Amino acid sequence: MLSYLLRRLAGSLPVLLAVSIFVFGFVHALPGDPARLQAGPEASPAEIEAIRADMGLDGPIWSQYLRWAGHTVQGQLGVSTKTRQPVAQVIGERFWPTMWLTLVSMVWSTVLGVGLGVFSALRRGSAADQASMVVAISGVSFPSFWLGLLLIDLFSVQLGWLPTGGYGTWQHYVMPSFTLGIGVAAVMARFTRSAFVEVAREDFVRTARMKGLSRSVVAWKHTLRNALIPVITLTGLQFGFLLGGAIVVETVFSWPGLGRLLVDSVSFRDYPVIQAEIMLFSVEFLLINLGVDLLYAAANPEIRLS
Amino acid sequence: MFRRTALLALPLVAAFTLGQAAPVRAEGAITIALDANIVGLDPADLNDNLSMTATRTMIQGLYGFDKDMKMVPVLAESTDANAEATEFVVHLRHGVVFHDGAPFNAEAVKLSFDRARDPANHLKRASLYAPIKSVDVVDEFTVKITLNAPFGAFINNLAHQAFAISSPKAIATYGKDLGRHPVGTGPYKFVSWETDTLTVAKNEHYWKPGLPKIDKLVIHSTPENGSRMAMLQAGEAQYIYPAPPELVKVLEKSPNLDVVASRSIYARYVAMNTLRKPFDDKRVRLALNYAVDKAAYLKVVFNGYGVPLDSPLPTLLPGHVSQTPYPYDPAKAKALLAEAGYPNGFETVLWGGNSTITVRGLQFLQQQLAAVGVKVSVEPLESGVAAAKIWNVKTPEEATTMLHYTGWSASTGDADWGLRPLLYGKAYPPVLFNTAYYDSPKLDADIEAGLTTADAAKRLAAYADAQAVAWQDAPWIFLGSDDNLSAKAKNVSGIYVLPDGQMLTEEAAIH
Amino acid sequence: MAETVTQHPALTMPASAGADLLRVQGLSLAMPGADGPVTVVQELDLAVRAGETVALVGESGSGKSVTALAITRLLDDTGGRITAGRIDFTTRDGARLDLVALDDAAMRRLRGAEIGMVFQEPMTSLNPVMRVDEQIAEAIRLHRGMDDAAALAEAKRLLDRVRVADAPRQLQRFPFELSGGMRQRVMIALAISCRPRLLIADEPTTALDVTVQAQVLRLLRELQAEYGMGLLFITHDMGVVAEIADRVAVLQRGRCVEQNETAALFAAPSHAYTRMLLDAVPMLGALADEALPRSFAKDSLPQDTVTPGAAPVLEVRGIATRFPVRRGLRLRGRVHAVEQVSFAVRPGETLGLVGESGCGKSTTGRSIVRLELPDEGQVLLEGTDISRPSGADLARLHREIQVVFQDPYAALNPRLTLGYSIAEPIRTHGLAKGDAIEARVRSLLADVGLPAEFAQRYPHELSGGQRQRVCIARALASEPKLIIADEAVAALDVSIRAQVVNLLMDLQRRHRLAMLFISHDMAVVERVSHRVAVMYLGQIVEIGPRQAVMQTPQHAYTQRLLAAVPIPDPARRRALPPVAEGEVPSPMRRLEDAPIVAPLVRVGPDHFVARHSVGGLY
Amino acid sequence: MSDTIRTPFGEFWRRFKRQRVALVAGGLIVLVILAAIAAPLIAPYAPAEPDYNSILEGPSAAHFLGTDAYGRDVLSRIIWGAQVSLTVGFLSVALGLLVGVALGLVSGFLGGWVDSILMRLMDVLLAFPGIVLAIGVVAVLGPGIDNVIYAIAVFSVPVFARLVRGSALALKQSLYVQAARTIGVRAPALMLRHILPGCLPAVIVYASLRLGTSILTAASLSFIGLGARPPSPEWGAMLADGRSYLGVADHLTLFPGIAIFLVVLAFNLLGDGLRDALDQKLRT
Repeated sequence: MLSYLLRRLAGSLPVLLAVSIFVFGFVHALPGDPARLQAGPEASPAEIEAIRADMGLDGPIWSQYLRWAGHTVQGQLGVSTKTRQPVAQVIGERFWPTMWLTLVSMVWSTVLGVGLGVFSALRRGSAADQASMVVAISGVSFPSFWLGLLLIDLFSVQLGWLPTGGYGTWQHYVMPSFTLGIGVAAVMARFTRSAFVEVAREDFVRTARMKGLSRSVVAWKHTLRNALIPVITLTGLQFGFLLGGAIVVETVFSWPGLGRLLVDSVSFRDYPVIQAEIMLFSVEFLLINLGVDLLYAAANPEIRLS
Repeated sequence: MFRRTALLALPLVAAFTLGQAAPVRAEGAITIALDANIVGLDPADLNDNLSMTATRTMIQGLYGFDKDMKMVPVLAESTDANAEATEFVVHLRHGVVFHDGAPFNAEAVKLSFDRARDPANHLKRASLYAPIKSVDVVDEFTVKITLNAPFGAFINNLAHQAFAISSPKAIATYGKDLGRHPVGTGPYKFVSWETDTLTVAKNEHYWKPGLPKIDKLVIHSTPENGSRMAMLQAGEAQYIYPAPPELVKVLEKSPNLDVVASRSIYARYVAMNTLRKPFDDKRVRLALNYAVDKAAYLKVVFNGYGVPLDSPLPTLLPGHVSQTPYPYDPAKAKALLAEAGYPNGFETVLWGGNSTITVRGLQFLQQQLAAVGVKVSVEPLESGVAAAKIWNVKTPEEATTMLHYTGWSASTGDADWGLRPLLYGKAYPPVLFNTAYYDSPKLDADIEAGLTTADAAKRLAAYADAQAVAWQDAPWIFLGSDDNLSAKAKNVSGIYVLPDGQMLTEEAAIH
Repeated sequence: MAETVTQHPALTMPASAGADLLRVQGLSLAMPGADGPVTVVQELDLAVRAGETVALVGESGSGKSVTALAITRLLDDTGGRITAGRIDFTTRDGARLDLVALDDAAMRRLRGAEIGMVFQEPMTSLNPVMRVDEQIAEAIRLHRGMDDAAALAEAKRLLDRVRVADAPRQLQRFPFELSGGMRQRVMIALAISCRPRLLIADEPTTALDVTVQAQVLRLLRELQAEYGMGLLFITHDMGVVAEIADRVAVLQRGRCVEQNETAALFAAPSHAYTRMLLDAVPMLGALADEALPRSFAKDSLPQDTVTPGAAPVLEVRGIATRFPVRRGLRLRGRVHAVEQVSFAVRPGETLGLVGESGCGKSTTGRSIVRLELPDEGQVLLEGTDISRPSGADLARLHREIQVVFQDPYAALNPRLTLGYSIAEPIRTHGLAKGDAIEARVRSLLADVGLPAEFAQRYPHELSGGQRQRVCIARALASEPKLIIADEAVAALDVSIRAQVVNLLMDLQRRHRLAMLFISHDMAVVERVSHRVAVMYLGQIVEIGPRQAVMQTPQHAYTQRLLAAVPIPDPARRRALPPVAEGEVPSPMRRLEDAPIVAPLVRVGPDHFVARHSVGGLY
Repeated sequence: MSDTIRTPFGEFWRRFKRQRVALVAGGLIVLVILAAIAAPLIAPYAPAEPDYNSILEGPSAAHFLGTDAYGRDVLSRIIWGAQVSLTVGFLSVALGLLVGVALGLVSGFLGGWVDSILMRLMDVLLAFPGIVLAIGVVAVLGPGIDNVIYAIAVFSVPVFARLVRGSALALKQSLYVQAARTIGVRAPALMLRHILPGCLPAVIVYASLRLGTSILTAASLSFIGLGARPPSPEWGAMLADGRSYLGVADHLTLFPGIAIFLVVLAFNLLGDGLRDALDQKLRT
């Protein structure tokens, strides 16, 4: 197990290396001069040059990369060119809000999505099935910023039940996690439904029925456990994408998260923050993939034991 | 749907009680929602209005502005300048202490200024300090500032927030981290700054008696217009700025809210690249000025909140002189275009920012110019791209700017900074912002004249001439000066938006 | 106990009515089809008495499995419907219930408790994510009201009963960790866990190797006698019927065409279809007295197609194909799928390559056509070594050697017309152009007995036998010298199987084709082969003239294999087939543990046998 | 055995016909496409024609869906906008599909180091937050609908590549591909004639679902100021613009919002229907 983990982590190093080169190249290919943006409109060319050197943006690009990569490996992420805060702190402050929001959204949407998927699968082809799938699919068909603004208007402005935005108490989570999770719930519902329908045709389901088990025991004990195995992969993927920062939702609900930070950093060409943040996403992505594989193995003895 | 979500969220509540509690609505606390993030809290290292507004709550300078943006002494009592405008002796206010207990005196001023202007510190506002040759302590409450060259508008510079004075103790303690630990003499003391939220609390030992009137002030950044509006409507914020002009109607409907509109020193214009065809032809530039309906511009883009520009300088800027307006006259515009050899108009590119309200302006201009046959392709530029395409071009020949829709507010509140960066012949990018690539010897001479004297009358005359020259040459399509629009809860008073967009919160009160 | 089985229960059981455990009357079933419900079983009458074994026989699509589902009422779950008839079942406490009228709750009390069922696919019939113990205990708890511990103890007892070695450990395993035979034993343990009165076994041995099949059949007979169950045995294999059934019902397209005591039915089939079925069944030993193969056709001639002394078309010299078994990045071992295999095939000759699943016979065929790349050895095509082929060699290989695969549906691209598929080798090798291609396709279709208009059709529009004919036509398109038939008739119904075998033999006559006939079916191999090679654990353990190998098998494995083949003749039913317990060991070995391979020893004219240990056998 | 010859398409259609919801969705999409094509004929006003005398008017007889901040007719803009939004959807998906399918096919078919490198590359693309990638593309190439299309296409590439690689791997092992190999069919023909068609059902299903996502992504890009250039009546841009007037002129968001919602919903429902009709495993 431990050796598996180590091997997997070692295996992701090339990907991280590739990402780092890609990120660095990407960031430096963006038009716009961070020194200029940092210096502000009223700075002189000489000042800009000085700032450029200060940012480590002098010298050939490869040496800049090596310097950055070297520092990053040592855990030195540098200082935000925008706020002069240490990058670790900038990102650290916004990591948990995004993480919590993602977690909450994933939890409710997975529970609801899987439930709806099973509900539909058990009634495959019926009007209830079709209706619940149309409802589910509606969830992925909303432009999220519109949905968010409508929710704010209804629940905050008109009814005064929920705060318009920000981060803190559980009330703050309701609308953003709904807006964020509704699409996930929809995808989950569809996926669970088809996975469930597929598993329900397997021979072992018939075997279970032949034991004299009722349809619902068969569905929840035998079918669902198998149907959830592919769902795990999807959950991981969705989780990864959400952690990547739900830029739109974070903007609408003034959520102090990584997505907004990224957009802000890009428009300010805050190289250290952009680079560190995307590297963070990549690491998260890889870790989630690893977690998914472990979970997958836990759910699937065939993988676990081979 | 909502109920279900809430129920699902319930078991998780325990996990989220970390972080701050629900917005405080206790008496004596005011939340202001602004449209951008605070970048830092070191006044010498800032170039955005919002962060400067934030520092103004805590850190004060020798001079400042009142709510009409009239310059007023703050930590200075008075200043004596020599006739050449090279030496300024400032007499300081007595009995003022910083939040951390350090006394305010000439040493503090010198230390703060010297730190800010030291190139080794790489502070963003070092350029404003560039004219200073030396800062000398005369006695405990007198400072002498010597300049490299005559600079008539220097006292205006002192009113700039970049000249605000931080505690010497804090400078020594925090060094480079000063921007995270602001300590000044202002009405509020720093409490916390986390991601979107700055919290400051009443300075019990403020030198102005009776102020401040509230216990706590929170500045919250909420970039999305609708969300900011919603905060005000839901009572989570008591003051928002800017208030989206198009939503004034909504605010007016609410019995508890007030819309506050005040004139600004913003000048909105379209710079035409005068080095390039067809804008090298004055007739074309005039034609475009006749082609745009300024009243409609203000109505469509700013919901009518604003006044047409009648000079390169907005009305509120000292030294402003009204010129004869270019009325909306598409026929005349067409005639001028025909005269310049473009009877069927021409095609060109219009650049601008990519914020909603800027894009609205771009679209409007596109429509107006289309009516006289000028086909404009609109390119809203993301800020980094704009920096690369507009500001970072090394030579005028390299510049691909054609039409550039932009706005300017002179942060020093002086005519010099309203004209020089934009129209001076030596102010082409990347030095400054003359994106019209306008070069008039006459205007250049006026600007230099205004710079080299502290004599108010001479300066006014020079700037009056400069305005007339620029107006007649029309390197810009002169558009308008939009109002600063904010909105507040009716029971809140004492918060003012200055014409340049910064805010005063010293007198903030809640009833 | 063994004594009870040696008697034929059917002959001793009084045929009195009243004693019927299960009586199906006028049963008609419908399944949903593309254009509405389709009747799949019509007016079926059937009875099973306690202690009696009734075989329900028919080819695919005859409605036998659907009937089983109808009796268990699992048909409801598939969308099928009982449209007419009744199914009377006598419960343990003597109540006589019409299962058709029962609701799901009542039916659930019978399923598992009074009616057990063993399904065809042991690989997929157990829940892959549940341990074996829980899968068995679940039913025991439900119907026998035992607590967890008692249920687990009972599960262990059952596994012991179905002769699963090391039951306590197997109980802790997941299904995928068990071999097919083991899984089927678990399924049987599950089915009998509540001592049902009726056991339905739906093709329970079809997916198993012949030696394992023999073991499972014996087990079923034992259990039936022990519990006095009625056994409804569904199969397509007349050999198995002869081995196990007391009475037989023959289904043809949903109708029961004949029902009789097994002995009587085999002795004097009254219906033409039954006769046809019986005729088509290859009986091992049918050609015991003949040297040459002979097709199933009515008046077939000996297949005298080999020119003595002709140079071989194909010669395989010591090929070895191994698959690395990795765990992570480390090589943990190898599957020695093919190990030092050598043989030759002459023009017009059929070499039968037999063995059980996993013995490497298919890999041998695939290694010849380079679907797998052999690690060692040479493949010679008409004397040219093509084991490291140039482009031209490769083209020649693909032209001269063609493969007919087991599954004719999967072997044809479902998105291409049959004409295109048949023409593909012609185009690829540039053998004809323009209209000539079409003409060639038409003549190839005619060759395999299909109408020319099939060229326009798609694979799914054809029956299995027709598809296999198309595959054969495609194989012939490049005018090959050798055809590798890789279980080419295994997936076909018995009647079709005979036809396709006849076709292949006919084509061999006409085109002097050499054939490598890979099969697990000894009886078919006996029909088609001039020579036979027996593979076991990747090696050829015996090779020689067909008559010599089959009549005088020298290797222990060959003997065991032949002994396990069920004989479709109830008169020759063995009391207890002399089957060895245990299963074929795995060909996967650790790196350092390479198998021993020694040259074969000559034991007769052209007859060679391994005298070294192969998986413990000599 | 039926006598009518059933082509694979015929088979598909036979099954698809039973998907009522998907049929309705498909019908709606066809209607919208027709409306988009016929925009010059059916739109009552020119889409970019301002009328400063009737700004922000609600729905009326003259303007069925009201007017926007420049007095432009919302209905006309929605009709014309269908052209833009559908173009964004179709082109971006087509582009992502072409590149992704090609990469996935090669990757899955060739395997080995080519596969490793290509798939690691796709991992990198996936790990990269999509919107940032879009910001990058738009920043480098400049604003405008064409660049929005490229940006969205980039998101789709890794997804299609993975999808097709998976199918290609499976099909490579399929008996009919092996059969074709034993016949001597060469690699390009194997890939294009035997493997690619087998991947297509999944690709078609996914493309349909992806179309909806693309239209939504374009809207999100408009929301963060990187969308279509004005005065393009792209629905997302209309919605993003209109949000400023929530509370004053709700019709500015309501109608484009409904348009996006319905079309995206229709593509999703169509995709689901296609899946049910094309997926071998779900066949009844």
